[in-house]
Amino acid sequence: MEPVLELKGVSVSFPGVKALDEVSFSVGKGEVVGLIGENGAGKSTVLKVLNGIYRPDSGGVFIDGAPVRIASPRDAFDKGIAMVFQEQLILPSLTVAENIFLGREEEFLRYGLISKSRMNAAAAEELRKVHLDVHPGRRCADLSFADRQMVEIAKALSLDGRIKGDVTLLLDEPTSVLEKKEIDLLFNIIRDLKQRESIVFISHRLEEVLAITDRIYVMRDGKVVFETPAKDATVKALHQHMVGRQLHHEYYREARQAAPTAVPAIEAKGLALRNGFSNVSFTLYEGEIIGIAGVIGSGREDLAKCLAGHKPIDAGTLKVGGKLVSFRAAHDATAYGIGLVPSERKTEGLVASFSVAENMTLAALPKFVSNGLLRFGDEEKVARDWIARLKIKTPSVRTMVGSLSGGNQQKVVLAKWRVAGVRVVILDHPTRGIDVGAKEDVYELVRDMTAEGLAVILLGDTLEEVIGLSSRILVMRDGEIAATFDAAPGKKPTQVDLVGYMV
Amino acid sequence: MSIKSILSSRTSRRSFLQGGAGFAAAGSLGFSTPSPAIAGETTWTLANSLRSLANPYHATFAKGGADFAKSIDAKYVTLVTEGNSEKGISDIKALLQRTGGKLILNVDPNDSPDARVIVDEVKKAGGYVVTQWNKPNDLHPWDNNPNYVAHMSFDGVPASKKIAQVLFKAFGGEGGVVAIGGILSNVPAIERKQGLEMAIAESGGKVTLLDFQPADWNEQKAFDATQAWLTRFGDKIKGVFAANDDMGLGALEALRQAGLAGKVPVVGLDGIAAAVKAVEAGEFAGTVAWDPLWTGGMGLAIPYAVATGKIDIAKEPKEHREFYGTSVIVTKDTVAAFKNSPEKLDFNDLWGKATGQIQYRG
Amino acid sequence: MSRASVESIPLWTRWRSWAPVAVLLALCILIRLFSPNFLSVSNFIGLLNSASIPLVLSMGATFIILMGSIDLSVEGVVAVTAVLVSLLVENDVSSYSIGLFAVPIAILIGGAMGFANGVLHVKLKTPSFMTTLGVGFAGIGIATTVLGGFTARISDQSIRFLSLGRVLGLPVAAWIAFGAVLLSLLVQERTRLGRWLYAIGTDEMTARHAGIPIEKTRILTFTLAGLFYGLAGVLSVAQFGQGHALISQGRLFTTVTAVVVGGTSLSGGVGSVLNSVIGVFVVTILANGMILMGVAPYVQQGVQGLLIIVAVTLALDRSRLDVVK
Amino acid sequence: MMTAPRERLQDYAPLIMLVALVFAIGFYDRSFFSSSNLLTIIADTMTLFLMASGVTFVIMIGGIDLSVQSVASMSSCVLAVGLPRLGFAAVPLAVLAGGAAGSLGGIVSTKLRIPSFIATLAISGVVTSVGFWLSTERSINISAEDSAKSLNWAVGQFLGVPSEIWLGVCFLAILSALLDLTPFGRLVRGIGSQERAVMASGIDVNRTKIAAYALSGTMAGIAGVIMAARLGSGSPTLANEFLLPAIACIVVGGTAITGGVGSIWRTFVGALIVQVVRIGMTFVGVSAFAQQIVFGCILVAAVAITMDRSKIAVIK
Repeated sequence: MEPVLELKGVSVSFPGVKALDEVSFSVGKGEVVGLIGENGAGKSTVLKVLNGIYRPDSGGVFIDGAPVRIASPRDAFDKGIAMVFQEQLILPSLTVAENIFLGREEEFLRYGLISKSRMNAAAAEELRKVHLDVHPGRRCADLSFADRQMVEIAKALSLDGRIKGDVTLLLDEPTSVLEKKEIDLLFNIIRDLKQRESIVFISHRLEEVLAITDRIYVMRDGKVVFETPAKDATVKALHQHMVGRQLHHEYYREARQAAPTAVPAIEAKGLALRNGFSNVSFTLYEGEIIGIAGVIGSGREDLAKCLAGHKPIDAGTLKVGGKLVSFRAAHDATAYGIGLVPSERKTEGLVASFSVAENMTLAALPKFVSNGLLRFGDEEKVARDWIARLKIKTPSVRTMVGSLSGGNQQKVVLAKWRVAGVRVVILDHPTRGIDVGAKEDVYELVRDMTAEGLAVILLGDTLEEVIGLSSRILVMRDGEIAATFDAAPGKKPTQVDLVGYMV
Repeated sequence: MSIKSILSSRTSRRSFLQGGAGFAAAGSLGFSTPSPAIAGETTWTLANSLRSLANPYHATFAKGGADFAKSIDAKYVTLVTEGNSEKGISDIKALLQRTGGKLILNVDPNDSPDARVIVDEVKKAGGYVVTQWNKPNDLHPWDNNPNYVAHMSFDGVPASKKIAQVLFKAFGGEGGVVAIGGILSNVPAIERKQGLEMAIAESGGKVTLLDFQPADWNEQKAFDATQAWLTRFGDKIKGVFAANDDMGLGALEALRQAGLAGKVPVVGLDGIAAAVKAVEAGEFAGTVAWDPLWTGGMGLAIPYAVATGKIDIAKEPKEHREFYGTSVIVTKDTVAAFKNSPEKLDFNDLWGKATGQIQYRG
Repeated sequence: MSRASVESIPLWTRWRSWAPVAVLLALCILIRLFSPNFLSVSNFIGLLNSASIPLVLSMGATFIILMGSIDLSVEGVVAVTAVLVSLLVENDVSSYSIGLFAVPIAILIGGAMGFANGVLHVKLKTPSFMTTLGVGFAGIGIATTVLGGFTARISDQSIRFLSLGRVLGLPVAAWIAFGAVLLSLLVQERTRLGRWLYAIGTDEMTARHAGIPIEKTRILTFTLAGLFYGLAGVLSVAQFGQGHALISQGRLFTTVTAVVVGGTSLSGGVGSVLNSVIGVFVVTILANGMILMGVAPYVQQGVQGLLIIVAVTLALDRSRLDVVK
Repeated sequence: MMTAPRERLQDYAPLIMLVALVFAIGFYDRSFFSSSNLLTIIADTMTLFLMASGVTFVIMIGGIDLSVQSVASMSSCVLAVGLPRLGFAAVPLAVLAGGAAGSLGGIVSTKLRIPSFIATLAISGVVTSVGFWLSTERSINISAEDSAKSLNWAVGQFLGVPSEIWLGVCFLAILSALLDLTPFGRLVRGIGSQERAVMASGIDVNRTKIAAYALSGTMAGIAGVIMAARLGSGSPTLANEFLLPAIACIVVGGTAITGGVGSIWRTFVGALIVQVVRIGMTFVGVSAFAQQIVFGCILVAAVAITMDRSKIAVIK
């Protein structure tokens, strides 16, 4: 079939690095194409080219066979290239409708004034496409994360019929913030979108890619290294092409899953948070990993935040290392050796403008102070140790952390808590938006921590991850613990077992 | 005047931007333009230093200085403190530096403490200085011969007492008044409040002070205060006393809003043009004219006479070293006369308008 | 999906958005307790007189602050436009006498200075804080130079009418301010400029990606603000019957305070011109109350400071801005 | 990498600007170059610098402190009132009073979660009242002997250099060390650029913030004391019209008003730039009418030149 959108021999290079090397790929009408590869493989560069942020040094972009020059994200949008980004571009202070048509209000202008009624009507139209039943006049600040994701997609779809020519939808990690149920919904949407739009689906979750796409491109080191019809592909094969090496026999290092000790690290009795969760009780032992499964709104995010002191609990008792505690702020929790690896890595995990070393020591500054002054020597030394131990890829300890890849940033976050010497680590989507290679490293590190007797609470990125890593699993629903599973090596529950209690 | 200033602002702005642009430009500028003021030059530079040219009193003050400078065609500069003591002082230092001490300075210090520092600096550089209005009570010209030539002031206390009594008379000498003061800690503000209080005391209980509010010399604040008073006291207000004309005019406009302009008399001090007009219109009961033209000019003429050896200041009596100027009470009756006799200054009659040695009250 | 969180939030915010009004009422009751005639008609009219100019100023300032910027040029712009008006209408300094035609001219000049703010800020990439500070200084300087430090007293009754006139018993200035508020509301809610400056204030990068012309919007917003300041300049002349360089001394901080007390966030994106209306009245009534209640002069600033803190504590919707700067 | 040298040049932009200005004026009027004149200018800049140096910390955490000028005035009153009774003890007392006022602003801003702009503005009102109350609404002379006894350290000379300069340089060194070498300084930078991340790292952000405001107040207090020493009196309006120039110094030095990026030496140079421009106008003979216009234009030009935009995403 004739391609709607096409890249031909596109190369992009920056001082010192060749980001894209002769990349070619095409999307046919009504086709769902998967684009996979580790971070740094060049996926995001491809997106930036399609979004007009980078210009190709050679080669070009073709729409319906004709070469096009894309000046800006808006220009790309107008040319029918609609992107849904990993980090949301929804403005909380604007309404759903205003977000969907932001910058494109012309069609609703009457005598220079925006007709809200017409705008809302049009927005409702788009929301129907994504089966989202919220009022278009509601401010996005009041929407859940998943709902906003849907608004993003609705915004992209709003192109359909508003431009001449076809629409190509680029979904960058659309599922990383969604729960199983929502992912299924999204997939259904994608399936009936296929009738009209063409779709590029970018994800780390190979199963999903296999499930939803027709054709798959694998990128590595700025090149397209493999192309295959989805039906002939397997996770294993794809993975090999991505990392260029054999897939580890057992991905989640089950062999290293230690039997939990008898020493309780955290004892929770009847914890509750107003319209968050209620009556949550469990005991976490040193060297143990408790995984918490649940859909958004199940209260597990709130629970994690409370345990880390970000929100104070309204009821119940919490013991850490046998001592009764009440947390008012994060620093209360860290004082008792609890550290949170937040899901919003960029805003909460790291200070982007700080160097790797500065971030690593941020939670443990007093350790590097003698008579009031920082000991930069020690700081660098410790940083180097952890860079080596966690295999962090960085030019130097003084490199701005913001310039590292997602995986390496996440490792820095982990290192921060290790340097601080915490006893309990709460992992909130620790592998969100990082690539397979880095994921494996993270799992390795998690096992290292438990081996050293640290206790871990895990809000997994996927059910599979939760099952794979945890030694015990709490399933939460509507703010309560719906079920508890033992997940000793070999006797792991299946996803089906858990989902039954989740919804 | 304004044209000239605009021109000079142009050239100087250009030179600064070039300066910012870097050496070459700055250098070429340096050589292209002949340096106007050379350290250690022989002729005297005259300067008035005052708060800001944005108010009529000081604008006239500056004009007086310019007039005298023209009469002897000497170089004349106006310095403004913008209400910032440090700026005022460092500007003066800079000018002393630039003129190599050949400076005759007539300064209305931003705050009384500044006077001491300024006098010391001028002494060090060998210039001559006259101070106006503000100075510490223990700082005296005769202790700093010959450089500290004189301190001139207007006696705020009797003046404001007199004008207050004009106000009382305007509403029949019986009833309540509201008073608007300047910045609480300013010397003139304190004196003028004192004068008012004396007048009230002398009225023997006939006149009562309903309320006193500082409006920081600010027209707007005076306006709002007066409006609030009209609510609070209503027709109990028989008259409004303002410590200067700007505030008085603010109060007047508030009265006008309530249709009371001309019905409730207002008085102020300083004698700015707008206030004099208001007196003519019968909306102001009166104001006190300080004659800033004279202070601005004579504050330079006297030290110039000293610098050029016309007089030996050390031999002058104290009432020629610390003295009050003549303040004119402008009322409906005197306003015509006041306007028709435009102040022509005789710069040779140095102390003609001096009215006695300054008194220090506890 | 996650109904709980969706439904609970709006209730909270709706309650919150009324807090400034509640504070205003509380303040009125407090003052009423000490001063019976606070609620008298004459005082009400007095308050409208005092509030009309701050209202017009705050309309402009609100848009700037919603955009996440700040405008310190208020006093400078008002000074220039006021001096201009006073010279163009019948006055005792210049010979011009074009009456009400001076109004549009002054407003346009205000807009021009706002435009200068915007262009310098955007093109030189200097923070609005500094740009507007500089333009403000320049403005005062220009106003001083033009009048040579003196005051132009106006005798043009058509201009005076803007402040002294009464329509339906209310000061014309109040009606003008009311009109300015309606206009601002229209701009905020129903024009692209209005929505775009919200977008920029919330997240400039996203706005940029959506194809919003950032620079144009910023410049337009500063220009819009300038227009309001210009109008305020006219009203100042109308109120005082004269124009001079210091006519708006002290307006800057009261304006910004009013906007923030109203509940508009200095970090941008959160707030509304209606909040500022409340804010202006809180600040105006506070000053008015100080005198009505007969608070000792030298503690007034202190008391006002404390009450401002209380007011903001109660009124400001901090549920959304988790980081306070 | 390509841009590295440019950025390094950018680091020195304020310094280059200052030198350029000095030469521009110097060439116009040689007497400007005389060592005594230059020393005087630097000495006169120090009070402004000291005031601005404290505010720099507050701006670094992304806040702003509008109370410094009232705080400085208040401290001058504390000093003037205290000297006769307490002797030298009045000096630390005055400085402490400043620190207390500053931390009060910090507490209000952080604990009550009020934007610092308003919090410090409100506190400055309170502080002003205190000043008026202390001084009984007058400016209070400091007697020559009191001054000689307790304040000569602030006004005298040392090795032929005015002691204000020594003080300024000392604080430049101390505060720079505080900002660059101590955990406090690091947290200040971190909070300025990403408060939530610092918070999530288990740091008591409020404590650091309040400390920054306290520091700002303390420096204002010191500035107030030195001002009082120089002018031989304290007054509740002594430091009027100091606030905006102080903030101007910081921004002209190239510190980002949005926080996270900046340094004390930049403020030091910024203060000198502001002072040189002001004095320069007197030297070049700019008419008093035009001075504010010129000053405004140069402020904008200076920031345009000196600001380091490399670390700032959007300029608000």
